[in-house]
Amino acid sequence: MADSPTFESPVVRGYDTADSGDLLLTDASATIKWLIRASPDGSVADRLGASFGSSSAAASGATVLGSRPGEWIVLGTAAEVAGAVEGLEGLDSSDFVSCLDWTHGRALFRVTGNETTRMLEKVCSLDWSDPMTPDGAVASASVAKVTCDVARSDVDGTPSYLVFCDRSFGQYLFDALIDAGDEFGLVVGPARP
Amino acid sequence: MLLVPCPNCGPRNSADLRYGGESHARPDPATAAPLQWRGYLYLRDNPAGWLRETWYCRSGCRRWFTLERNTATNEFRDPPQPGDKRGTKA
Amino acid sequence: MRGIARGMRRRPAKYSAAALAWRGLKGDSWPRVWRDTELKRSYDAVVIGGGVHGLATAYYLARNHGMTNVAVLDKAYLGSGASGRNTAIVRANYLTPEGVAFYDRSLQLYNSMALDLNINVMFSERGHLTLAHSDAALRTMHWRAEVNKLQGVNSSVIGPDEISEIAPSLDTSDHPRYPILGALYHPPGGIVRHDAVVWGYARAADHMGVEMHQKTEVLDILCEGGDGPNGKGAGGRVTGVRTNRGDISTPIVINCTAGWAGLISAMAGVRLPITTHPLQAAVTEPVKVFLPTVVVSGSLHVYISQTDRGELVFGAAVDAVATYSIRGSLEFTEELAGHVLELMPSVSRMRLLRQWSGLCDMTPDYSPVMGFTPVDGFLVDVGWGTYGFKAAPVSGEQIAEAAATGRTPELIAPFALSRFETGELVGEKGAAAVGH
Amino acid sequence: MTMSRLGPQPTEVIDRSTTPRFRWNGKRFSGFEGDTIASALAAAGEHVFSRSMKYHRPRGILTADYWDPNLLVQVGDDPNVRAGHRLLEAGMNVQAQNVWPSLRHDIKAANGLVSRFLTAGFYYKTFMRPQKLWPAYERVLATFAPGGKVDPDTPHRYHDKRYTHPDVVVAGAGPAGIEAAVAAAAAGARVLLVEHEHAVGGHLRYSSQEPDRAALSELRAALDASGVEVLTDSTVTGRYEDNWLGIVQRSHPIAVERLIKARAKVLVVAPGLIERPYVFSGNDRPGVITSGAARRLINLWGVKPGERAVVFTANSDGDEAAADLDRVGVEVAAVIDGRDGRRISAAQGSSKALEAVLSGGTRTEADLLVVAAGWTAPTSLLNMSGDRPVYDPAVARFFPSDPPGNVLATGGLAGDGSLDELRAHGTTTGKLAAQRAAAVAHRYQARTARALPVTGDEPAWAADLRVPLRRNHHPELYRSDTHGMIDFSEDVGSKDLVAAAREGYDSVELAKRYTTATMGSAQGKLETVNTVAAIAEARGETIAQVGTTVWRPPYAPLTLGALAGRVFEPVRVSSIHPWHEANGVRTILAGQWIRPDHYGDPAAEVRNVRANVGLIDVTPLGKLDLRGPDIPNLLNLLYTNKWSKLPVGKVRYGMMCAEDGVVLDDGVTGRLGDDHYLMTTTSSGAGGVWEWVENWLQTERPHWRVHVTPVTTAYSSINVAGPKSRELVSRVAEGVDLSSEAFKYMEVRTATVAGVAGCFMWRIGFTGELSFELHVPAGHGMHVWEALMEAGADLGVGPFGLEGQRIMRLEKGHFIVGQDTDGLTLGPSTGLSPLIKLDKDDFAGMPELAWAADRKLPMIVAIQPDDPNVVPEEAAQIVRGDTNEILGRITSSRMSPTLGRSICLGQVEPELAAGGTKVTVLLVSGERISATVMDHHAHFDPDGERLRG
Repeated sequence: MADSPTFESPVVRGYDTADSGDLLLTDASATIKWLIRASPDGSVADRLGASFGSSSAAASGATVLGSRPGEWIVLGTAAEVAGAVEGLEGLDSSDFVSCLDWTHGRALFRVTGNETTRMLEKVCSLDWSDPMTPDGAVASASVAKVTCDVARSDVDGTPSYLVFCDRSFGQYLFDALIDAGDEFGLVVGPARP
Repeated sequence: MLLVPCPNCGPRNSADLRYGGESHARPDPATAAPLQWRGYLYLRDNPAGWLRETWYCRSGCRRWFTLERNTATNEFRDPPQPGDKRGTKA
Repeated sequence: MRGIARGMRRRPAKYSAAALAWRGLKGDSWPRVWRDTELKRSYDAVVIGGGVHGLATAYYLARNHGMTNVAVLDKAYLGSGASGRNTAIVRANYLTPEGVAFYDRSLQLYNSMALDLNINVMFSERGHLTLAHSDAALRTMHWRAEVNKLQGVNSSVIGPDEISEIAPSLDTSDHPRYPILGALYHPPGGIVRHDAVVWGYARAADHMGVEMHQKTEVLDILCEGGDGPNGKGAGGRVTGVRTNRGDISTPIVINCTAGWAGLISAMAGVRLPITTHPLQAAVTEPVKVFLPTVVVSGSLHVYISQTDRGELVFGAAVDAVATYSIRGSLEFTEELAGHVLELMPSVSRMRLLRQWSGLCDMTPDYSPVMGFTPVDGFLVDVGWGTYGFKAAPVSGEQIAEAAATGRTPELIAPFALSRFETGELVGEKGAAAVGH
Repeated sequence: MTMSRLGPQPTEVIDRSTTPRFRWNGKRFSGFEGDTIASALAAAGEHVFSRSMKYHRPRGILTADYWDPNLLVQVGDDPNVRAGHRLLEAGMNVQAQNVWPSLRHDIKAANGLVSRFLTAGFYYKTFMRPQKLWPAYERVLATFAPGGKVDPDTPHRYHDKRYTHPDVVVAGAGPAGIEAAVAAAAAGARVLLVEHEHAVGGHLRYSSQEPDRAALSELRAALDASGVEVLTDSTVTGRYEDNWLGIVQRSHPIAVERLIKARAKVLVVAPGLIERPYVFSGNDRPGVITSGAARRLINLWGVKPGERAVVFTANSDGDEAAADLDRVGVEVAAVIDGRDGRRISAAQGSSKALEAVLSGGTRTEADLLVVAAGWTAPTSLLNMSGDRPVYDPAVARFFPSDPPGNVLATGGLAGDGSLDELRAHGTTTGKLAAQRAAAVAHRYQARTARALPVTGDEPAWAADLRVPLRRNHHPELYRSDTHGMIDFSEDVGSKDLVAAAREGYDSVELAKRYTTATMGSAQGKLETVNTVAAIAEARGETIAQVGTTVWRPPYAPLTLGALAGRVFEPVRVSSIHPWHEANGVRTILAGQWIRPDHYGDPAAEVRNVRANVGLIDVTPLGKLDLRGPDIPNLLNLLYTNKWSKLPVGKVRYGMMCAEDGVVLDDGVTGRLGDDHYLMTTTSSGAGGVWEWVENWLQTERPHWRVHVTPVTTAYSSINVAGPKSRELVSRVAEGVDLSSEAFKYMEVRTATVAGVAGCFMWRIGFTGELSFELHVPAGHGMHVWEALMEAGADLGVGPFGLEGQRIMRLEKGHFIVGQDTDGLTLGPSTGLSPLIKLDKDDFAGMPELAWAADRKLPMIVAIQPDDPNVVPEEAAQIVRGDTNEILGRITSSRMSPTLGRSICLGQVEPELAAGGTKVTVLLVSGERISATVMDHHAHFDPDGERLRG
């Protein structure tokens, strides 16, 4: 029997990394991610808090993203996500609910820095201005021609975005973002969940 | 690039959506006569004016919905609001 | 030649080098290419649409069937629609036997057109390459080549080395995202000066007595006896057309429009399996001629040719969204440029000069709708999608025969409207997503 | 004409301390920093820059800006560069285009002698016979193609495009445009100001008048303080639906050209006016220039345009040109005032010694003829917005009529007036633009789920209360009493247009097509109105009656490289891809997937699977996770067969048809739990089936409770196939009984594999062997693959790729949707009629399939050539005997390593479908061979004993 396996990221190429930079791209694919489905206005929706297009913090510490009408992505550590997802399926018998561990299905990257918007407007047609995409905003859109979920989650006042894509596009998208960020001095940070 | 008023996401570039074409009712397959069924499959009103049509918000909310568009000007009629019942196919 | 003798109304001003020199020396001007006449109240047949299809139909009605009391009506000017907006590629390398036979006849007519019509239509038989970027595409190329060969049409599948020899500017290395694995090579394909075809048919038809009426818009088709309102619809017959210049009585109305085929047919109470989509095209600034052949890539949705003037002419697949609006789109030019550079990186500094679009009537099986309809006297020659120009001569010839004889010629029998009632569609859909 | 460099001018834009060196037609030249190529050459005394297209007449500076049709040159590998606009750079290698053998001695100029025969459209009337010679004629004509050369080694140096969402985009930074931008920004709008020229200021830049210079400094200061984003040397190339704008940024620091795509809430169109050439005999001779050219040469680049000038003026620009000429020491020999009804009739003589002839016959010698005959309103962006500009004969130009509310015109396009009036109009336009943009922004924000909540109601749509600019009278000066050039780049004269109109090409569009007028580099910016005027004259109508033509995008040409930008072509790989790459894989592109095709010897891979055990990475197999109580209903609707009674732990094959009965997709679906299924689709069909399922669920059956999630790459899928597959899987799997009694063919189990929990596996058999398809959480796919390879080393385990799988499926006679079927293949043609259950209530395509049951359809059959060594090509046709009648075709074919013979699938007419039928296959070589239709699809192990083992 082989050793107990560790999570393999879809980003397999090696990069020179730095811990910080004006524009920092990190691979967070190992983050635990669940996909929740329920009625957009039922009790599950109430408990999750985030409506479509916005995000919220669960009591467990997990982040809840209102990714589509009646769909949420819950992410965090295993314990945080478990705490947030726990009991959702039995919460309301009239609400049709399903919970699915999507950790392995989605690559997740984080880009942070004041130039993030200028970098993203090279690869995505969304309006990234503050009124249209404020901190906490969640949207789905084509990024470098890959359909992604994007969430703005600023870090200490610095613009920062989470970008999710289908795992198989992970390597392609990571490289596309590096290319787009090059003119702004993008630095690859160490992978972290 | 058309700006399509997705009832869920708001105005989106048409490249983010899939065009589903003229919306038309599906006959009852148990009773449909060949002419009726093939009318459903092939014949279209194709008006030069207001058209009810379906769209799929492929890169956004992943919902199919019906909109009205003027095929002569590409203007969308009275874009529906989130929760508007016209956002579902009739 | 029987039609000419009967139909001739006036002596044409013959075009030739000698005539050109003579008039040049004398400083004489040329006579009008077609007359400007009053619209009569009655014709033996009315053709709606003054594009290549309508004009060819009128020409063959007069030439082959002696029907010269014919009016061609156009709401704008001759050739203002798809005839003047297409990329003028002709070929016969279709997928189905019925398609091949039909387009091969069209190619023959193009070949002899300059002499038939006494106008240089500049048919440039420069060959036509359809590139394959995947095994599946290559399989379809082989399929087309085999069907073509059986019909006596010159087509074969060639490999990257041979492609390189024919068109050195194509990147046949294995670097691109869409490597060129092979191509269907069709030497008889080429390009034609589309406007000359329009003017040539108009001029020749005019010489035989056919009348061309520009700025004459059809507002309604007059019918009697049909099962719909105002005598329209199945079981009825045509009695005339209403135009912005008054009513005309006629027993035969032929709908030769593109972009408006559904609307015109609806005037007779006939519903068609058509949706209308724009087809966009663009042209670059001229550079010295370097591309000797027509290049098409189905997977990349692009076709490219270089005119004798040095411009690259580009086209693509129809826009997905059905519309009657023909303002071009930016995304069309972006995708086009990306795909062209995938095939020919060296043209990256050429500049796009102009883009335009025309309307295409798309059918479910990428094949036209031709012939009789449930309304007696109302014929259609419509649903030409993106391949109407290359079919114009044969369509005109065949639909004229149908109108004049009352019988469906064998060559167009597969394209009858009734196939959408029986469900027996034509199989061009597989190969024709970008059919240029 | 002899041009030379003047002393420093107060308005000049050149830096005389920097002198870049460059080459022109091989000779060394130098200019100043800030010069255009043309100004540097003019200052050096060059006066012929190109030869005309047809007659190869010498051409000099006409307008000295971007639109100058005579100043197209080749710069290195860059063809058709606008020398009137492109700034000089050190080391440039500039060459004249369209000359042979050289600019000075052009042999084709002899064409000018026979010009009376080469009238517009002459080529339609000749070269018809002998027909065989047309290709030769064509080659000769092609040598007349104008333009530069493409260097075959030019690379595509890409640069990402940029999207932007400003409130207001102002196209044109003249005084009105700048004021509009500043006012809109002051009102709180995000503004993007786009200027075609290298600096803002419009016509003020080349005005030597003190008030103009003061105004320019004031405008620049206001702009600098405004927060407006300014792009110079950039052009709004097109206005598309809903104010989607294309903007090309030419002098970008890291790209040759960059495309910006802006969704503007309001577009302000302020391009100013373009000076129009006047049509008279000899108007294309070097030395005949527009008044704007004279003023630009003098004031921007300090170039003295000649020594002795005649000025024909009908407006203040011409008057100013005369003043500028006089100021810098050009002798103004005569000023002919067009406002008094006087006309210039001809320019004669050589380029060194022109002679201006007045309509009365008076002659004046000069080396420069400066013409100010009026303007063309470049209404392109308005046309693209749907506006139909209207001609005003009193002002001799077109004006906007009724553009949409989110497009506003200002500046010269909107009218005349003093500088202060123009600026004031700009200011009110900017305010109006900001107000309307705020309303649009409010609407967008209110309807966008992710946006900040809006406060208050949507602002009312601000009414247009701008005081219209007044219009100054201007004489209608198009053609003098002689004929001259109308389209300089196409060599089309007024005579050609009149002749074309007489011949019947008498509408603008027909005449344009026939003569090619307006089809050249400036796309009508200089030529359109003169063209319309010539046709109107020939028809005896007014310009307003003839109308104008539609201006099409782009406003200015842009490179294909800029339009293409970085071409995003996403590719997908499985988690196991690095292993494949490390182990000698040959990949194949399948849609977006990069997949292993084989590892060197596909036949050996097949033999190993049949003898031992092989692994194939089938991750791209489409996978949909289905949850909910209504799944059986959904499956019954999607598939042709029945699904109500599938027990937990079982897997079933299904075929999907579209509503027209044509085969759409196929695959297996397994029931993992009570309300939990996994559906698989073909790899290429994965995306389409997902949308198809969602469409049914959302629009036709919205009350059904089913959640669909695409999980294609959430799992790495590994098919373990071969007689030793059970042994191999048993070595790594825990928590599952793999015995043939406990885990049967077409069943599914969950298991822990190589320590990875949450895997599931099913027993299916596309290869025809005993096989276990493992679906492993993708973050552990590589681990499990390596564990299998390691555990199976003694069993002879090896990888196999798509090619091996294709061979084995063909040996088993499994059809592939899209290869063995086509766009017209109805369900029953696959031979799977027993799986089409017409007694169900409903399923996609049911009526067509019911009617098809009575029709004679082409059938998919297995075929074996009688000569086992001949493999007919895929696409080889099946024909009737020696005839060319097509009865079918080979859709798949391979040499079978297992059977040692060729095997095929094909589609044949129903009359040939019975087993044992002899058919004739026409090979690509032309040879006809005999082949036999088989009793069943499987060439190998038709009873399926191996896979059930």
